[in-house]
This record gives sequence, C-alpha cells and structure tokens, in this order.
Amino acid sequence: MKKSKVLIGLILAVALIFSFGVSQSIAADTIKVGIVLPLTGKLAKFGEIENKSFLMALKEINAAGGVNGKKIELIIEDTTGKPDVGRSAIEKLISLDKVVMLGGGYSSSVTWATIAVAQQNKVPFLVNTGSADKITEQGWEYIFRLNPPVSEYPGAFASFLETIATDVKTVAILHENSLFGQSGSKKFVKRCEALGLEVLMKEGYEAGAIDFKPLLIKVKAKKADLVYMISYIMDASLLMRQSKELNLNPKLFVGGAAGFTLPEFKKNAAKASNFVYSATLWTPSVPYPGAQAYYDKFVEIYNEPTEYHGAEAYSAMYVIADALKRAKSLTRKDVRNALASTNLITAFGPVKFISYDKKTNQNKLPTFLVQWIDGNLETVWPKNVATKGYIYPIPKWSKR
Amino acid sequence: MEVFLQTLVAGILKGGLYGLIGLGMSLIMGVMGIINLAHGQLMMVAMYITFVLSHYLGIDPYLSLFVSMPALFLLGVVIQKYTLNPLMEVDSILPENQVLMTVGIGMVLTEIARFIFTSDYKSVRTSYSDATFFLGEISFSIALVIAFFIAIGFTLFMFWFLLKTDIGRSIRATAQDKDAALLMGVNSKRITVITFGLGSALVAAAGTVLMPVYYLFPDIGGPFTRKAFVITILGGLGSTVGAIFGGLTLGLAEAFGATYIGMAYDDMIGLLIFILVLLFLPGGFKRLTKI
Amino acid sequence: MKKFMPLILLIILIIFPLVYQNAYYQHLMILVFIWVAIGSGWNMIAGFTGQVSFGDAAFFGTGAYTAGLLAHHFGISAWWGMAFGGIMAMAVAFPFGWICFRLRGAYFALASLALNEVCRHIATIAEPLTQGMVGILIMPTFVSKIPYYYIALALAVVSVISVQFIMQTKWGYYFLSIREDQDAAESLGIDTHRYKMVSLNIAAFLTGMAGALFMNYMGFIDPEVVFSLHDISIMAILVGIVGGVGTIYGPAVGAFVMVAVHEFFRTGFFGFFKGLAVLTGSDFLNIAAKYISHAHVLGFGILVVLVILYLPNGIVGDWNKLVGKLVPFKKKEAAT
Amino acid sequence: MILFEVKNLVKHFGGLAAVNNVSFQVEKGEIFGLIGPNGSGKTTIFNCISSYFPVTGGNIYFKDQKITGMKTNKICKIGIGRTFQVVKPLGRLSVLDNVIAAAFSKVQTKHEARDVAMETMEFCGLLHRKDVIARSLPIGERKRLEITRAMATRPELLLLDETAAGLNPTELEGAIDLIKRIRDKGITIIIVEHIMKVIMTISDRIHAINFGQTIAEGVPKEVSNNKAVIEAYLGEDYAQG
Repeated sequence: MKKSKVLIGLILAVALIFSFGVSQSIAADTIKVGIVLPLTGKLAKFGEIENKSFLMALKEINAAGGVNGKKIELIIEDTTGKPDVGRSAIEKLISLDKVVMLGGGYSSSVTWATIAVAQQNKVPFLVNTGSADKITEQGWEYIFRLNPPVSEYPGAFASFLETIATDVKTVAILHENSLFGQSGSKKFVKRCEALGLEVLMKEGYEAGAIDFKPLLIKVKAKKADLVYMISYIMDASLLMRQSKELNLNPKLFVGGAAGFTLPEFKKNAAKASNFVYSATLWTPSVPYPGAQAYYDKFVEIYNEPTEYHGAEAYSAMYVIADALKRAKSLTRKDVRNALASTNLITAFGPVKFISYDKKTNQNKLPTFLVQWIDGNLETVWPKNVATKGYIYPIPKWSKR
Repeated sequence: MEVFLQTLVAGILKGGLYGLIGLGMSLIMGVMGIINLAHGQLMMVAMYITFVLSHYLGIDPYLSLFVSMPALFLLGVVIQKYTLNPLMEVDSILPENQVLMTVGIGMVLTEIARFIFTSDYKSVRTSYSDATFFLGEISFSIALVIAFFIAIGFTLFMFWFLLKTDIGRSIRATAQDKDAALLMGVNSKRITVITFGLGSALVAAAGTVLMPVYYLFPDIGGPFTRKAFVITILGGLGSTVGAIFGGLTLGLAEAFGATYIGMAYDDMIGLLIFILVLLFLPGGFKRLTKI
Repeated sequence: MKKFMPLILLIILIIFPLVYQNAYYQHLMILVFIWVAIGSGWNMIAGFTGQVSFGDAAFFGTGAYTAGLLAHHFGISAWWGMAFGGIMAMAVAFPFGWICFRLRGAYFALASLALNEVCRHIATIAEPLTQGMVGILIMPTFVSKIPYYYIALALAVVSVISVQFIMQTKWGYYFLSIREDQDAAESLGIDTHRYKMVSLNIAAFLTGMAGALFMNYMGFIDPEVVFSLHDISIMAILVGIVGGVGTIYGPAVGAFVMVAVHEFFRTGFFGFFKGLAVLTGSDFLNIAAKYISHAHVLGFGILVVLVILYLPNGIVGDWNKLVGKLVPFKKKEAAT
Repeated sequence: MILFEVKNLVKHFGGLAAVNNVSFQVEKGEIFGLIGPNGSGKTTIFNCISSYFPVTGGNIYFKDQKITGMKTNKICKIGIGRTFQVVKPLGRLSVLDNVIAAAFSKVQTKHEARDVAMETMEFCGLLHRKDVIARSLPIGERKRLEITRAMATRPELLLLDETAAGLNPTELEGAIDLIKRIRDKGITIIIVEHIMKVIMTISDRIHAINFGQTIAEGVPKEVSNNKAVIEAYLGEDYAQG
C-alpha cells in the first residue's frame, strides 16, 4: 500500500509538470530568440548587466519596427553560472520554446557546454562573452563569436611592450584557477616567448584567498619587471593592496582584463589601484559610433554604470536583429547563413565573422590598453585612440 | 631570508585569525559532538552586520564588535533552540541529522544574504585597511596585527571563562560527559544553547576583525567552514589553547605551502593535514597539551 | 496492485519518450535517472550502513573524469567510461575507506568532505592531465535524447534493483547491523570495517557509473561541475533524505522531487508566474516571478530544514505521517 | 577438558587498574559464574575477552589457541558469543532480522540463515515475537533477544553479562531455565550476575573478584561462605559479626 501511494504520487507529479509545460505556450506572432545568462549565483552581477543591455537593445529594435514588421521576443533563461544547468536551459529553449537562434552564455564553461548542444541541433548561437579560444576552434558552422578570444586580449599590450616598454625583460604571471585564468595565462606565456621575454614564474591560485603575500614575496624575490595578473575584482584588489604593503615595485603592473577595469576594483584597491594597467576590449571612449551613447543611455535608464560585458550584449542584440532581418526565411539554417554574412558596425566595434588560424566564424577586433590614472580609467594605447598619455614606468610606492 | 621571514609573519598573523574562527567551532563540536557546517555562514552574517554598520552609519569595524557579537550570539541561540535541539527528540535513522541541519541553515543564511545584498562584492574601507609598518624589510599589516591580538585576547578570555566561571565549568562538564553532567544537575539543553551562542559570537568577532582587510559576498562562508573544522580537529575538540595552536599551524602550513610549493595548493594542504591528524593524532593537539 | 506498481511505473517510463517526444522533458528525466543512481549509492553507504558521506562528488567526478579522459587522451569512446568510471571510483573509495573507516560517525563525514575538496583541487591543478578548469568537452554520440534516456533508465533500474537485491543478502543484513549498532555488530561476528568498505565501494561504483554517464550525456565537465560540494555531494544527500533514508525506492522519489523542484524554481515554475504577470499585466506578479527564480537555492535550503525537522525519514520513510497530515489532499488524489 | 582460560589478565584505564592479574579456567560444558560488587571489573573482563579494547597484560586462550588481541568479530567467528549488560538490539530491525543477521556468521545464504534463526528463536522462546521491531520490546524480552542473537552465532562458549538484571520473578525463572537448557546443549557458559539467587542455583563453579583482583574461587557453597566475598558484598562489619 505504502509504495503504491508513492508511485501514484509520482505519476500525478509527472502529469502536473506537463500541464505546466503546455500552459506555458503563450506565443504571439513574434520571432523567438533564446538567451542564456547567469541571472542568479556568483556571476549574477554581470549576467544582470548583460540582461539589461539585451533588453535595452531589444526595446530600441522593437520600437523601431522590429524585424520586417515582426517583433523579436527574447526568452532569457537562467544558467545560475553552471554548465549543467546551462545545458538544461538550452535544451528547454531549443525543444520547448523552439527558438530560431541563441545567444548569451557569459562564462566560458557555460558557453562551452551549451554551444555543443546548439551545434548538434543546428541552431545558430552567437557567443558574446565566453572567451576561451577553443569555442571557435571546433569548426562548428553554427557557432559565431562576437568578442575576441582570450589569447588576443593582450594584443594592444603586446604592441605596447614592443614599442614603449622595451626594457621589460622578465615576467611574473599570476592567475586565478578558472577557465579564463588558466587558459589566458597559458596563452600569455606563449606571447611572452614570442616577444622574447623571460617568464620567471607562472602561478595559479584558488579564488578567494585571504593572503597573497606568500605569492607576492616570491615575485618580489625574483625581481620581475612585469607582473601580469588575471584576477577577478576582489582578488585583483587584494593583490594590489598587498603589493603595496610589501613594497613590491615592478616596472609594470598589468591586469589581463577581468577584474582590473571595473569601478569596484578602484573602490577597493583605493590608492593601490593607481597606475595599474589593464588589457580591455571596450571602454565608452572607444572610437566606435554609439559606444558612448550606449554607456550614457544605460546609466540614464538603470542608474548604474555598465562595462564591456554590457556593450557586448547590447551589440550582440543588434547583430541578431540584423541577421534575422537579412535571413531569407526564419529557419535556423537561413538565419545561420545570414549571420555568416554579417557586416555591421556596432557599439562594440565592427562585426564580421571570418576564419583565421584555427578559428572559424570569429569576429576580429582590436583590443586596448587602459591605465588607472588618478582615479580615472584612461585608454592609453594604441596611441591613436588614447585619451591620456601613459605613465611608464609605474612610480615606486615610496615615491607616490 | 626575507622570503622566509615574511612568510613566517604572514602565516602567524593569518593563523591568529584562524584560531579565532576555530575557537567557536571547537566549543560547539566539543559540547554537542556535532560539526557545525554553517560556521562560515555565521561569520558571513557577522561580516554583513559590520558592513552595514560601517557603510550606512559610519561605525568603525572594531566598534561594531559590540553589535555583531551579541547579534550573532542571539542568532546562535535561536538556531540551537529552534532547529537543532528539537532534533534530539526526532527519531531518525541518521545520527548526523544535526549536521545536515546545519548545512541547510548555512544555505538559508547564504541565500538570505544574497536576497538582501545581491551577489555583489562589499568591503569596508578604513584608514588602516592597508596601513603597514616595517620591521627591517618585513612588512606587517596593521589591521592583521590588530586582528591577531584580538584573537589572542578572546582566546585568553575563553580560557579563563571555561576554567573559572560556573557556566564555563558546566560547558566543560557537558563536553566531557553529557550524561554525567546531567546527573550533576547541569541543564544540558541550556548549555548547548549557550555554547552555540558563544561559538557564533566568537566567529562573529573573527568576521568583524577580518572585514577591514578582506571583502564580502554571500558565498564567502563555505571556505571558512572548511578551515574551521580543520582547525578544530587539529586543536582538539573543546580546547581553547588547542584552537589557537590549530589556527597557527594551519596558517603557517598554508603560508609556507604557498611560498615553497605553490599558492594553488593552499587549500589542499589544510585538508591533507586534517586527514593526517584525524588518523595519526586523533584528539589533536589537545592530546599533547592536555588542556 | 502494490506488487506490480514498480513494474507499471517502469513500463510507463519505457514508453514515455516514444509517446511524448519532447527533448526537454526527456532531458529532465535523464537527470532524474542519473540522480536515482547517485542517490541509491548514497543511500547504500549512508542510509543502509549509517556512514554519512559528504563526499559523493569525489566518486561522481572520478567516474566522469575517467570517461572524459579516456576519450580526451586516448580517443576511446567515452562509453567505456561507464565500466571504468565505476571501477576508478572504487579505486578512490578503497584506500579512502580503508584509512577513514577507522573514524566513526561525524568524523567520517568530515573526512569524506575533505576527500571531495582534495579531489576537486587535484582536478583543477593537474592541468596537463585534466585540462584544469578548461574542462573536457566531448561530442555527444547521439543527437537524439532517446538513446541516453534508455541508457540512463537502465542505469537507474540497475541501481535500484541491485540495492534491493543486496539488501536481501547477508551483506544487506550486515550493513543494517552496522548502522544500528557497531558494537553489537562486531559481537555478532561482523567485520564492521570490511563491510563498511564493501558498502562504500558499491556506492562508489554506482556513483562513478552515474558520473561517466553524466560525462557522456552532458559532453562537458570541469572540476567545479563534477566535484561540486553543493551541486553533487549535498544534492546527493538531499536526494537521499528527501526521498527516504534507508528505503529502496526513496532515492527514486527523492531524485524526481529534487530535479523537479530545482527546475521549478529555476524557471519560475516554468514561467507560470511570468505568464500570469503577462496575462494580468500585474507588476507585483512580475516582481514575484523574478524573486522566485532568484530564490531557488533559498527554496532548497528551506526544504532541507523542513524535511529534517518534520520528515526526518523522507517522503517514503515517513509516507504515512505525511499522508496523515494531508488527509484532505489525499482524498482529492484518490478522486482523480 | 579446559575449554577456556584467562591467564594473569591486567587492564589499566589511564593509571587505574580495572583488572589486576586475574586468572581462571573454564571446563567444557560447565556454567562458570563471575561475581563481584559493582565496579569490580567483571564487565571489563568480558570486554577484554571479546577484545573491545586491548588488554594491558596477560593472555586469553580458547581451545588452546591464544586469542588475545584478536578482532572482536573474529572472536565471535571462532565460537565465543556474548551478550551485553546494556542491551544493544539492532533497534529498527525486527526480532527475526536481528537473529538472521547473527545467523549469517556461520551460514552464507539467506535461506539457511532464516532457518537457523527460526530454530534458535524457537529454542529461546522468542518465536511469537519475531515480527516485532526490536526496540519496542520490553526489557525482559530484549535481554532474551540478546541471548537468542548470541545463540544464533552458534557459539561453543557463551558470555552472559547480567542477563537476569531487571527481570520480574516469572521472567527470572524463564531465564534460569533457558540458561540451563543452553548448557544442556553442551555449550559452555560464563555468566556475570548480580542476583545471587540466579548465580548460586545455576553455576557449577564461581569466581569472585573485587577491585579487579581475585578474592575466591570454588563451588557456589564454598564461595558463598567465603569471608572475603561476604566482606566485599556486605562490608567488613557484617563479615566479622
């Protein structure tokens, strides 16, 4: 008796789920696009910025008449920042919501896990943030990427090293043990080798450490000219603060994107953030039409600052709309073909999916080098877009 | 040499703080025989209290000890009284129900924090946050030095408290033998409630003094819970002196491990020490010191 | 009736994907089946043998990585991982159990938690072997969900049946004796250390197989996914206790409930509230929908607290108690 | 024939000697009583025999084989069964399952184990309670379950630890009867008991200890008249008077 009741309960519950599923289809005459983002969990902060940017762009597009008279409907699913949950979300979007294309992804690991499903089901997926190189190295024809891969992040910085900071000979690389940190640091080692720099140490750490001093003492003892760090906001702040405490004085402190360009970094590292360089993909001051406008509008609507993730999402929405507009029909295949022939200028830069090296359907964009100068994040390299002159070498802590 | 000394200093300063974190756990484990897997989360709550006081009312973190500790004491009392004690009467197959309950409580606390404060990082900036002084070439973070001495102070206070006060003696009696303590007229339920409160207050102190040098987000508790139980096992259940030695050992092991093996092994070193101690020195340092 | 219920349910589950061809629900059911296997394993060591493990992810991850690494390094089909994954998980469980079963109760729980974390760190740091946090991606063998569905169903059925079978044998009696009283068990001639090992290894094998299947199905793993303390180890415990500690069908019920609850919260009850908000145009409902989806882990936490307080033996174990409390609901259920 | 022997057994807890140099021999087929006031070390001797903790000194022999330090479960396997003073039923299992678990120590299949269990329960008079959950049994039957379980392991030597304590007069009669019937099956018994009536009526020989040391040994009559024993139990005044 006992077991049978359990089983009846089970069956009823199954029935309940289906009834929910069915009641869910409240579709009108819209074009459905699925977006996966981390809206809860550890990455929610950036997921939220992207979410808002997507919605902002969507509103603009639909207000301007949508796509060939039809409105776009975004179905945004939460991945909680976890690949397996992301996979559940993408399955739902593809088979339940029957979206015509996909976007978002945010972190590399979630993106990585979800694009495989998209490719297998032949649903076009526009990646806008996931930066692991291999995402576009699989030869998957349904996967497109708007942002440059992590190996190209320090592009501008490399040219800075070649032309300005020529006396930098030795490098210490510190990175968090995340996908971004581990793959970014490996690529940077290769780049250093190509530039003829000696890598004295490369060490990972588990995000969330209280005390980086043991690590920094080693850097100090090895007297590296350049300290290159791939860290998230708070680790980045602690690294800089403790470098100051230890009186660690390399010629250059450089962050490999991630946490070093965010306002929180400045707030937390305070004085220790001054003169720190960072590679970045985008700042409001980049020379693309609409970049500054996007930033201003975002601040106006949401009353909070945005950053490059938001610009990526905002531009991705325009790329999506553009592809849908040009697609011969609203089938996944035609949308894919339309996406492949994209040639659009967005707030994040020109978008054109090309193949080079091992990569396919990859948008190639220049990167920038920024520096915190007296509390402002200034673009300092390449020279033609610089908002302020670079300060090199970084002054010693004792002389500030 | 500089590397060695600086590592030593880093290890000792961090170790003092760890000792304070472990002290509360040690009391709770000693008296109730359960592992409190919400320990780090309680610390997180205290850190948010400190953050709120500092951010909205401009109260110095060290002053907010006077708020965060009583608040966490109350929270601990409520948790023990309304969620853990009732379990003593619930019949269940798993004896570890109380431990599982603390896991649930930890999740609830974390998520409530996320609800209120979102996942954003928060921190408290003070004038002394990154102030340092130098002895020779070796740098000392002032905030960590203060934290270290506060930790030592609390340890000494707890030592005195357990040895000399009635409640302290009851706690020790309960820790040694619950049934015997009951026979001698100790109200063991009341003692468990007080102990959980004290343990929470102590970890609140740790969280508060850490705030000026660290940062805060809802998921911060987990790693500290892990550190706390490693320290407790190292030091021996219910042992105040053991907790401080356990904390120092872990702090030093982590620091030297980070310097001479690699920062990535930071956490693993602690866990390996933990397993080794469980196996080869069950009872921890308490067995060596007998206090 | 009672005797045939599992059989009827099995038949329903077998025809389900043929009748209802929706990849999303098939996906959810596959997750349920994987959790049935993990839950059964956990229930073996914790529910039946009384040794609560907080480190199931260690076995799950080992299984998953075995499958992934075979495919990644040797180009062997990851399906071999189904066999080797279980064995490798046992290879982790064996020395661990041998050393740590000297510890009793809560100490063993702590040690298993430590094992979980150590495994995760190793997988993160040993980049040349495991790719670190970059993770391992393999292309799933099948596009359709149906093969996975049946493989996962088979794994779930095998787990439940093997647990049921084992519990009828000498081993089963010995496990229960150890759970009830270790001293008494020893005095009855039971080598408690050895049989705890047996139980742990069975659990590890089932969990490892589930891990290997997860790798094959998901196509992607990284250390934080498969060695996750919260998402695997604690979830395994939840599946066990929500369903019913020390019951044969408990993990099956628990797996179903937990996956359903998880998905309910994640999607805001499948967009139910959002849909309502759109239909009624109510801002309040919109905000409520947002909060509900944000509160899914909170919901989990509260569920744990409530289950431990009021249903300490889970849905199956405390079924009569549960029904007693919900009498009006029960009548309605009978009517439908 | 000597079945079992304890030689110079010593057990210290911390600095305290709980058992100090106790020696005795048990003949096959006899009921051997072990008496002494509270805390005199009787249960400690049992725990040393079944190896719940290591002995500090001395040796234990069973069938001329040294069993000192052998694992507890092994000791059961070679044929020494025991009961606990504080009963340890497998609480959530039925009486039948309790006994089946024990029966598995000598047989392998469930079928055989069940047969052994049923047989043993019948012998011990617990068959009518077979489907009851063990922890809901009253104390008298719990004590009986202890014996039944020990018997199901098919021992040659049975250690009974205060099996009569807490029983009412009828149950007491039953217990005495059961112990005798077990002896009649050819099983040697060492019994620790507080109730003099029980031990005096059923024991063939009695060994008395106090403060962990032997004070007397002999047939019941001798021991009950022994001055040291009376002193130990009733105090010095009584002995002199």
